[in-house]
Amino acid sequence: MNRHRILGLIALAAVLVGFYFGGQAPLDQLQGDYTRIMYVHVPSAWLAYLSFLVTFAASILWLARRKPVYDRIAESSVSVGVFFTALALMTGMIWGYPVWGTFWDWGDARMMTTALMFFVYLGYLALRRSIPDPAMRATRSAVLGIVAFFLVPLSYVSVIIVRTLHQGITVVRPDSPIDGEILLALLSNVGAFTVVYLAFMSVKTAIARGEEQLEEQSAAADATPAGAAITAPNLEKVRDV
Amino acid sequence: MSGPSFWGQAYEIGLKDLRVEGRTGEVLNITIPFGAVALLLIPLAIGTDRPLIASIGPGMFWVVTLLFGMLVTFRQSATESSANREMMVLLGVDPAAQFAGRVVASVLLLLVFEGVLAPATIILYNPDPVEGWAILILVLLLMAVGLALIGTLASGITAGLRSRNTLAPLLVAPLALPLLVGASQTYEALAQKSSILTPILLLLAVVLGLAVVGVLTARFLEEASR
Amino acid sequence: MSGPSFWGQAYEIGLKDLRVEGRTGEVLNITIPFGAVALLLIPLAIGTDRPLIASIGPGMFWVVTLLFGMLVTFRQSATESSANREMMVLLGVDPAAQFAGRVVASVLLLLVFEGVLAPATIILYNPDPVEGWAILILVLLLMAVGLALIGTLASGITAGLRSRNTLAPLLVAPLALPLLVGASQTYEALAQKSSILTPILLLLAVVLGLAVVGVLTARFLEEASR
Amino acid sequence: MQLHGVAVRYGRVPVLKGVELAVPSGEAAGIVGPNGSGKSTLLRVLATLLRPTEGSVAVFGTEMGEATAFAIRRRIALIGHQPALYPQLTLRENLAFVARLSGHTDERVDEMLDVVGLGGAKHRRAEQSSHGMQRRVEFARVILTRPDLLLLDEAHAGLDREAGQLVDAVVENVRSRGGAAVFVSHELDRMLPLVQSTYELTGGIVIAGSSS
Amino acid sequence: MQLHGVAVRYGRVPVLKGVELAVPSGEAAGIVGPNGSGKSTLLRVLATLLRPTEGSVAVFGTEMGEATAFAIRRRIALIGHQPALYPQLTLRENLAFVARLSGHTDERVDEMLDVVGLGGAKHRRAEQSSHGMQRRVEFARVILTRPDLLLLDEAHAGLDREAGQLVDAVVENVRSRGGAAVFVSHELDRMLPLVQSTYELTGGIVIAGSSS
Ligand code: HEM
Ligand SMILES: Nc1ncnc2c1ncn2[C@@H]1O[C@H](COP(=O)(O)OP(=O)(O)OP(=O)(O)O)[C@@H](O)[C@H]1O
Ligand SMILES: Nc1ncnc2c1ncn2[C@@H]1O[C@H](COP(=O)(O)OP(=O)(O)OP(=O)(O)O)[C@@H](O)[C@H]1O
Ligand SMILES: [Mg+2]
Ligand SMILES: [Mg+2]
Repeated sequence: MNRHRILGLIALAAVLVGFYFGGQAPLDQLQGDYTRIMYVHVPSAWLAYLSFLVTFAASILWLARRKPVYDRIAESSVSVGVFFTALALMTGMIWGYPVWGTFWDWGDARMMTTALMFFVYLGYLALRRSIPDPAMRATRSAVLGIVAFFLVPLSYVSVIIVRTLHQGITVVRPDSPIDGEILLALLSNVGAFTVVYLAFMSVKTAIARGEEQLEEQSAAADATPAGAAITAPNLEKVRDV
Repeated sequence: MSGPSFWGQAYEIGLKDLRVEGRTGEVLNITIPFGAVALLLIPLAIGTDRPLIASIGPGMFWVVTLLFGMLVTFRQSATESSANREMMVLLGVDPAAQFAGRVVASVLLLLVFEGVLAPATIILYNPDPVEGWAILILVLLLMAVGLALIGTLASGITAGLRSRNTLAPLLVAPLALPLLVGASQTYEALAQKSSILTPILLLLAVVLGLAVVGVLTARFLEEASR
Repeated sequence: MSGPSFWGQAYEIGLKDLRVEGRTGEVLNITIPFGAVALLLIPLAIGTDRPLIASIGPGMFWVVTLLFGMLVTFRQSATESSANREMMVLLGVDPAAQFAGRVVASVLLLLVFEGVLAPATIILYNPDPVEGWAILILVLLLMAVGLALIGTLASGITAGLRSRNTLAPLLVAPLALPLLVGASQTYEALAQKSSILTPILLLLAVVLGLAVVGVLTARFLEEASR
Repeated sequence: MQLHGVAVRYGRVPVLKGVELAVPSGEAAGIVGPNGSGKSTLLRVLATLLRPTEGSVAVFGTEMGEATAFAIRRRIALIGHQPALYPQLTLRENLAFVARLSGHTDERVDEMLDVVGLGGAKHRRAEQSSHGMQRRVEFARVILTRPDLLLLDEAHAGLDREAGQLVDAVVENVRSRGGAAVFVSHELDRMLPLVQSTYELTGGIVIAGSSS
Repeated sequence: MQLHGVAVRYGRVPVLKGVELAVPSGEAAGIVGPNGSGKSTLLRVLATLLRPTEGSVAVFGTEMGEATAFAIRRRIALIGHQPALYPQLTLRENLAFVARLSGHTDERVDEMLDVVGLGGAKHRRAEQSSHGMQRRVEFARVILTRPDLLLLDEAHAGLDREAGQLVDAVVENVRSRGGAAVFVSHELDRMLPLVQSTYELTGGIVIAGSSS
């Protein structure tokens, strides 16, 4: 069994454990079963943050060291981060409908910043697609990976800057009001999602490396240089036409 | 023959940008009227409800400044052909100085842009008056600097790509979100006479952060532009 | 060797435009997300008032379609260098056929653009529902055709000028005003269940008028573009 | 093809003044002159792309005016300083576009690309092709469309030694079909063997015309 | 100036392969080869503008790497297929921009424009100047900045007969200062008298090198 499959199985197991704790945790009186969405919503938001943090760090490392592995990590982490962001957005919207009576609220800074974070990193992927040269692609997207990152802390503190519907920062607070069992359920899901992240990353980076190697090989195999395709003109033909 | 200092280089670059702008007159003669037209169109599309229009006035001003201000900051990258960029590399121009020169030129143009559109908004939308002109001017300034920084960075990231014209705005709009939030929150706070500290600090932090990132990454972007 | 007919020429031009678009993917991959971002930003700048946002939703959709739809129609003129334009003249391509081909290509792209942004607006702004989907779709179609006509005309008028990128939007916005009015009036009328005849006729008249003007003036514009 | 008393001004700056020029069918004329003397401008006048401020232009025996220009243009081809290509399209797509608009088949396109030696590189985009490759496509276009009036602005530039002979062959071909060619070049030793008459342009005035 | 085993790929397509090239100080080398063989690409590698996929480049005795490129670039000049000018600025403004960035005075600018014969036209915008006038400004830039490594891509193209001699003069000047020049051209009879060695490039490979 290869490394990816093992990691995948561990991730699956961790998610099942997380769901078990999530199912066990006590419910909020007001929201009932809807509370359980939290165990997907909050970990995926946090993992999205983590993904983009990893991209941020890997981008700096690429600029400093120029090792292709950093570029692969940066790219893969964005792909995974975009997935988690989408998950956080979707679960948030599903949660919001019964709780606030709307899928989406304007002016809610948390939703806005999260949505825009999503768009910027989609832009990151679009940028990568539009640059064919590997070194150029890596460097430019590294700069974007650094610049875009400032939306992440902004998304986190946005609830402080603009007070609206979304829950304030509750978990990470010295006087955290969270019930022990809920905290356990939350943290076990965060742990499970982290393993999922690692599993995705190992597959994504392996794919990226494989693609690079394939590129190298086919470049080596493609022995005829560009210039060889151009031949002398056929002057006789010109006179004939 | 060692050439001018960092700021000397930045000055030459900025001056050149402004001179090209002077020849084409894009910002002054064209982007400004266009921004004004957009401000005019919005109430038409929404309807004639006077208080509604007054209440969305400031917000629309920020959105229009952001969307059309972007055009102002991109204008520069359009004037640089790849041959010109390569020439600057071989002249040994410090990429950070290039960045600085461009940003300063853009800031000046954006201030003119804002200086025309702000009164236009007041006339067209007739928003509820607020106290604190000095602070509003500070916000306008921070917005101009922030937009110039983001626009110049985005131009650098997308320089020379075929999809530049549309990819760059896509990157700028979300990145400019903190500016938009900071500016509109400051205005709200002024209107409600509550504390303006948080949004102003947000604006300042964003502007400073972008400036540092821009200067530090300029070299890499230049290298990757070929 | 006399070459293809009017519609044959138009077909080749339109196909070429769509193929260039396919290579760069500007509209589909980039302008659409940008339009979505603009739709997202506006409410944030305005504030949190839910009914207010629902009430401006349709208006914002038209404004965003207009402003970013323009980018779609201009994209094409950016791909034509002056050497290319001269070559087409010497190939004896009918300027009216060129115009028609461009417009058709733009309409197709604009319909995709609207097809994505309209549902996005409904999700994001949650406007009050109205009856009459068929009519709304007709309005979207007329809007696309009208915008494509105006944008192509404006590109023609400003072709090859250095200030094209900013001058063209300036021309389009006021020309598109009747479209904007027609579209938003139709929507209002649907919402209030009053007669939609006048605004629809307005839209139809504008589109037809523009088409005739475009075809008739194409030759003069081409001649003046050199 | 005949020019009579042609003058061109850009704004207030006169570029050409009282230019007289005549090229009979089946002949090629060369234009020489220092940089900035108005050679490219003159070619654009001949191509009906620029209307002279004064004077008259007659091509294929018809005086150029509003209406006549349209009918005649198809028979004129110009190769200028800048290649007329869409950077995003491949070389083949670029030529096929021209071909369809002038009523030729795609087979002819492939044939022409082989003729100019680009058969193996035709699926590269124009932006990924070298300067000389782009210039060769221009020649493929001219061979394909078989113009009766061929205008060449420094046609040899950018072409390698072998491809340079394309110029000779193309001019030859146009002349043999009874067409005319006008040729601007600074490379006299390559141009002179191809032309029957030369005009020297200095500061917008033809100062010498000679036929050989 | 030395290249060793240089290979360049654009994406997957190899353009240069195992190129070896050495130009001693005070000499000029010529590169010839058919269209699309990679000559312009090679010049961009020499100019440090393109990093080779493989192999090493040493200019002025220093191996090119991240950090060293910066120090060396000022001493390199490249004249490529496209002129490096801002179309909206006048010819004089264009040159003055370069001059100030490299620490020269405006008097030198006027002097250089006179040298290349544009003294009377220096207040025209680049977009209103002919092809050859734009190319001349490129030469004014090179004369002004006095590079130690001069890279010329079809330098004669577009220049009239008299201005063509600028090329000879500039190459001479660089060599006399102990610099080196690399010269790409299809016009052998104008290039060969100027160079001490020639390399023939075909399909990205140097197939022949000779010194005379
Ligand atoms: C589309 C709508 C939503 C988006 C984009 C969104 C986004 C986010 C993000 C990015 C976080 C992580 C930041 C943090 O931990 O503080 C978060 C946390 C959280 N969200 Fe949401 N959310 C949405 C809707 C909701 C709804 C409807 C609820 C419940 C009523 C909710 C409850 C929470 C809670 C309780 C946290 C954890 C807060 C903490 O402890 O810090 N969210 N959300
Ligand atoms: N971005 C690119 N992607 C793929 N191939 C490219 C790219 N740019 C250039 N090429 C190929 O590289 C080869 C070398 O190009 P280069 O411009 O160096 O040729 P050259 O020798 O200067 O030719 P010319 O004499 O025509 O100027 C060409 O065959 C070209 O098709
Ligand atoms: N738009 C314009 N406005 C003003 N003057 C112009 C404009 N375009 C060209 N000129 C001037 O017209 C003159 C002739 O230009 P043209 O391009 O015809 O020269 P040319 O003989 O082809 O030169 P070259 O050998 O350099 O190609 C030049 O002196 C140029 O400065
Ligand atoms: Mg010329
Ligand atoms: Mg070349």
